[in-house]
Amino acid sequence: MGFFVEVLFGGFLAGVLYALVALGFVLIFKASGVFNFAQGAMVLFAALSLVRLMEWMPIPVALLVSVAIMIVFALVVERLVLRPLVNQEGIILFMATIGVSYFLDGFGQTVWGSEVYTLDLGLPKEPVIILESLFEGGVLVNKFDLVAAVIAGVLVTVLAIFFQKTRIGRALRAVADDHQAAQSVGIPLRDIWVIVWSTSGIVALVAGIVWGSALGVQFSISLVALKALPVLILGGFTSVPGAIIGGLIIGAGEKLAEVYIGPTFGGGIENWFAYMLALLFLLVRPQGLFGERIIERV
Amino acid sequence: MRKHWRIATLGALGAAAMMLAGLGEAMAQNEQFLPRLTYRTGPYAPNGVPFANGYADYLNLLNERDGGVNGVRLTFEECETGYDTARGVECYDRLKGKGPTGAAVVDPLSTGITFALTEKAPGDKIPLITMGYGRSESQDGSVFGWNFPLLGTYWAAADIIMNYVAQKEGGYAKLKGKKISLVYHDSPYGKEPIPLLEELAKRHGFTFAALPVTHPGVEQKATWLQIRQNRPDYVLLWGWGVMNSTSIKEAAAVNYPRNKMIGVWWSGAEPDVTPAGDGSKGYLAANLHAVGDQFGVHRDIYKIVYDKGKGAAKKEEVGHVLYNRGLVNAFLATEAMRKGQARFGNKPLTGEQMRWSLENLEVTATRIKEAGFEGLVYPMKLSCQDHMGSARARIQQWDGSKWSFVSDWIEADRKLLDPMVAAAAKKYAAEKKITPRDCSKEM
Amino acid sequence: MTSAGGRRIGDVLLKVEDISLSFGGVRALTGVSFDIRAHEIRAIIGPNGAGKSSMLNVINGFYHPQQGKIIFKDIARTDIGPYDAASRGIARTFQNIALFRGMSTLDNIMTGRLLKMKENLFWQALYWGRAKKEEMEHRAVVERIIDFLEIQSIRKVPVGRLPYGLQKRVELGRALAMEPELLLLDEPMAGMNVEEKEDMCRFILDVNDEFGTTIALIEHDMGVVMDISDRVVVLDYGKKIADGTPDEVRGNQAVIDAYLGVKH
Amino acid sequence: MLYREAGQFKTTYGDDQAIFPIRQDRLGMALILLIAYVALPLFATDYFITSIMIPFLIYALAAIGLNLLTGYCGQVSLGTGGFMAVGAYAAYNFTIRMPELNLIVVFILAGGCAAMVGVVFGIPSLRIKGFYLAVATLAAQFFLDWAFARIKWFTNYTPSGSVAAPPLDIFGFAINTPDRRYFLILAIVTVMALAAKNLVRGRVGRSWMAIRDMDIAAEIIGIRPLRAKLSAFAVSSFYAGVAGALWAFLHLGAWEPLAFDINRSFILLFMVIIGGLGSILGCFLGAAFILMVPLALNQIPTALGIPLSTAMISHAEFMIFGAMIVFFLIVEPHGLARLWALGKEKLRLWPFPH
Repeated sequence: MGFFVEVLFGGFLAGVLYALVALGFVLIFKASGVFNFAQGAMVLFAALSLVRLMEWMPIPVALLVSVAIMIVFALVVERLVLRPLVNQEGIILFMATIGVSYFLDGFGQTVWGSEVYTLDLGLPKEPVIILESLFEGGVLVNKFDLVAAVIAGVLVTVLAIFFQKTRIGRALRAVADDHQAAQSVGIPLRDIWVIVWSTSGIVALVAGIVWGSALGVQFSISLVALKALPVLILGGFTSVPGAIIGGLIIGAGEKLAEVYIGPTFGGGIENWFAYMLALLFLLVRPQGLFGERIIERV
Repeated sequence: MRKHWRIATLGALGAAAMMLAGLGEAMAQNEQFLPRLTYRTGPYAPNGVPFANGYADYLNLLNERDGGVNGVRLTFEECETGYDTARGVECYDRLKGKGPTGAAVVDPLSTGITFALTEKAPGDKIPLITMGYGRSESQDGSVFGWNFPLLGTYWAAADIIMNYVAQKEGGYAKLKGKKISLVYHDSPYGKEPIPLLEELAKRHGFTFAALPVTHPGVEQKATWLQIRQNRPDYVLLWGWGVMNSTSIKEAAAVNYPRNKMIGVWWSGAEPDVTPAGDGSKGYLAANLHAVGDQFGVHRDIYKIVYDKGKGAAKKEEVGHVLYNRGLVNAFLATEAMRKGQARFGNKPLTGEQMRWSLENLEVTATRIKEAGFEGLVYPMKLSCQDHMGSARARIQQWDGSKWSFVSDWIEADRKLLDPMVAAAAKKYAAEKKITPRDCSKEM
Repeated sequence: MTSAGGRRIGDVLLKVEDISLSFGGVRALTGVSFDIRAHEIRAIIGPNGAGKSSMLNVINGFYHPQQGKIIFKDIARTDIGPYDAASRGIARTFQNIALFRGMSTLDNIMTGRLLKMKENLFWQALYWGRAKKEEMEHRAVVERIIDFLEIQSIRKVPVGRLPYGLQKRVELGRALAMEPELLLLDEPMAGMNVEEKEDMCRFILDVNDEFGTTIALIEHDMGVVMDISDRVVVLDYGKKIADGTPDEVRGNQAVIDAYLGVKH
Repeated sequence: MLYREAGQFKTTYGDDQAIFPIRQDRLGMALILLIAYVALPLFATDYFITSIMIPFLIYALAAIGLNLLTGYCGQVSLGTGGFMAVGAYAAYNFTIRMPELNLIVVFILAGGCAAMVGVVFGIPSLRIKGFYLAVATLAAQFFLDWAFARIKWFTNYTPSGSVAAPPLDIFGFAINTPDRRYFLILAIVTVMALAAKNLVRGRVGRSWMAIRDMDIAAEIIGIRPLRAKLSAFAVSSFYAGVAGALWAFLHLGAWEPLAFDINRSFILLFMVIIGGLGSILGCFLGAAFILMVPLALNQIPTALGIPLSTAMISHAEFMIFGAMIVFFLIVEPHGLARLWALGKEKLRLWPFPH
């Protein structure tokens, strides 16, 4: 039992990391209807920027400069990719973001280098045993994962406040519902795109810090985007809580499957298991857990 | 519409430039061309880069210091494979015809590329050096006439590591009832040691479990949770690139003792342990050669290559594990050239001559000392039948800042390996309809 | 019954009985019943949001009504898919043109023949013998429709590049290519200028006349409706409020109220 | 002045429906075939044949498969690599378990297996669309990758999981030199490209395009979406499967699941986008483009005397692919094929554009 809880915990905490990436997707999709495949590349790029800048300047300055870089990136994407493709079908924009993702991977490694960079912000790493009174041997969790969970929680809260309480946030929500209505709020669509891509760039930076601290900052971070996709399908493309809960379900589901079912099949099933889980779910509920229902009209 | 035309023009210009490039090939000279299949990008770059640098530095050293090998200059061209098989095959095809005699020897530097080139090399008559990797049965030179898994295959590696485990436990008899787990990169590379470990498990009565990690290996939480549950006595690590450091971090996260983890020689380099920081302390790994820059060859490299600003690596990375592996690999390849030149004359060798050279290569202790590799490598001798030459490694331990050896040279049990190699080679020969050479008649 | 053109109006071809349809909580149609006779031109009119398009969607199987039945050619059904409706001879055009924008005029109209083409994938891939012969036969039919609609010059033009009026015409062509027994036209003349409207009226009357196709159409231009239709059914807020000849409907007080927006 | 269609009249619908209705195009095509079948084998180097022409043709074939699905039927797939793997492993198993089978039959059966798997993974396309479907096809990619790595039967219990093609022959004629492999591939690609062109200009192609352009309208004119989509998945996967078998048997010789990983799927999607969605010619142009970029990056700077580092080349390749994708989606969504067509149109009117 203790072990089951441990796996479950491990899964939840892995899920939190997926959710951090998925959040960036959701933000952009919500406000612009763009399925941003480049989110993973943005995580890598942000983390690379930060870790290399830290070699030159104090950490807080490096953080600020990284944020600035992500905002510049948002401006460039809006100007060079989104604006010319406005009113195109979603699938075209999706493919365009695959292009952006490739470009950014190449660009980031050209500018910042392609080695493994250790990102040490002093996050704790040692494991701790909790709930010893409840289960024999207790449940082992990693302080680092807990910190990651806290960061994710803070990020979601900040985003929720941003969406609910600020004028820009309300405008963003309006855009999600209706582009016309957004115009009447008085914020041009272009600015909204820049804001939302910047926000998601900052979310990518946070995800990059967490992932980079865990794995080292290197190319593979870009591939976490692939982990976030089933989370999105499960949680719905437009829901911030969906990304979190979807992340938890996918994280826990794949770890439990790997540990309990995996050995029967020779292991290594978690990669596709997450997708299959999401796919089965999709067949039952195409809009995801919290997504908005799609009604077809002629 | 103007825009479209400009694109077309650019394309035409590009095509023209490429044709020119083909014509501008260097004319035949007294040069030995070495194709270099490397990967400096992608998830495995951190391990590919130091290896490529070590190799390049040694070739440059020979050129700068001795004017090449017996007056034959060494030229080489790197081709980025990104650890991708199709790319590797393209690189091979692109470079195999370069230089006055074509490529005389190729190091594929990836098990997948090795498998693909194993099918091509016999037709092109180019030997493949797969030092410490490649397919284990290719040790059998009578079937795999063009493969040279120098210094050790993965079966040898698995046997050496288990030998070390047995030593620590106090003999093979003590392995009975023990639990050994293998965490492996889910590719031919990672799967190679499994048959041998299964065989050993059968012989010595330990329980063996193999846990795959999917490429590129950043997702290992579930794997290590299983290890935490099963608490194996030892964990063997068969990872590459980012997978290694992730494994060590995850081991730290589930509190699995690092000094019970033993990596293969591709899982024991600086980029594997440094990212985990203190978490790597005590981690063990096999190594085919020594670590550090205190050897004669390094002194020359510093003096002749780096002081002239021609070094490929950062100076502080000279002497790292994979850098030294590149050195050793280049050393063995050029030693084979010397052997060949002694017979065929001091001129560039062809692939066929190079094969003869490799099959008759003997790297003696004297020669090792002369070349400045004393203490770095163990002497070896190849033959027509035995393409491995030597199967020895030492176990090293990471103390948080450097590697130090915790065992003497351990030799793989050839009596165990050879029959398995012979059987596997026979199966391959049957599948590919190859008639094995009779090595007793070869000279 | 005969009409002005002297066409033979036949028996009831389609009958809808007591159709109710709602989306979530919103009622689109409530207990609507009427019939369409063979060879007649039947108009469905009503103010915006009256449920006219929903009615057409029910008839051709795109929406599934919660209640009621549809009797087409003496076979009753409540729940069929658009494919079945199409294969039994119901074709339609759409209010917001639903052409295949990436395809040429010719290909668009050829899609109308798909149901009648039978050759399998293998022969198609060879494009030889039977498949080629079949293709040529259907091409000939489509060319006749192209001639009829006078759109020869735009045969190879992707429809996305055509002006609105021509797109409407191509869409009619595609529906005609299906050789339907019942043709549903959803606002065929919306957004057209007078000249284009006249052309379209002529085509509708000609189709009805030459091929004997039964037509049900939704139209806002009352002049057109009164001119070309044999009978008119009026919907308002999802309910039928009148049904009869153009003259009868014109004088109906409920209809006048509905159009003038009198409170219920 | 040479490119004119004046004086060429079409007298039957058949002539009008022909693939190359203009005589000059027919001549051009004949010339290309002549070069491909005669000139290249005679004059090209082995490197050109094995490292450029063979992968080019196989990529083009796989791209045709993907284009039928994505460009013609509008279903984006990121699982092409997986379907290629099905073809490769099916072909391997047919040859080692039934060595008497003719190689051509093996390739057809391999394609057939891939088609069946494609249909299974195409089933969700009925309920989900657009990028949801794209993500669903990733499930196929990951699952198939895993299956071929893990299920030992597929690899005939080879310990390393890497398998090698046995010696190949057709009717006793050994396929063992670059030229012979090239001829076999060229013949297969010629036949299959022609078949694809036939499919897309007939009934099946129209029903796919109808689904792509507006699936609801398609249904209302009597196209069964499930059947149209699944047939697209089947045909597309058949092409991918044959391409996979060719890739494994005639290009790599020995392979592992990693040879058909997700990068392969992405690269194929790029070929289709850059070459032109909904164009068979575009598949060839796209494949050529994607294949040439890394080679050009490698050779042009070297020839100009400013060699780039390997890392730089590889990063530049990523950047160029990415930038080209965005560029083509913005400027010309129909890709290189459309640029080609525009060029021809211009030539037709030249020198009097009005």
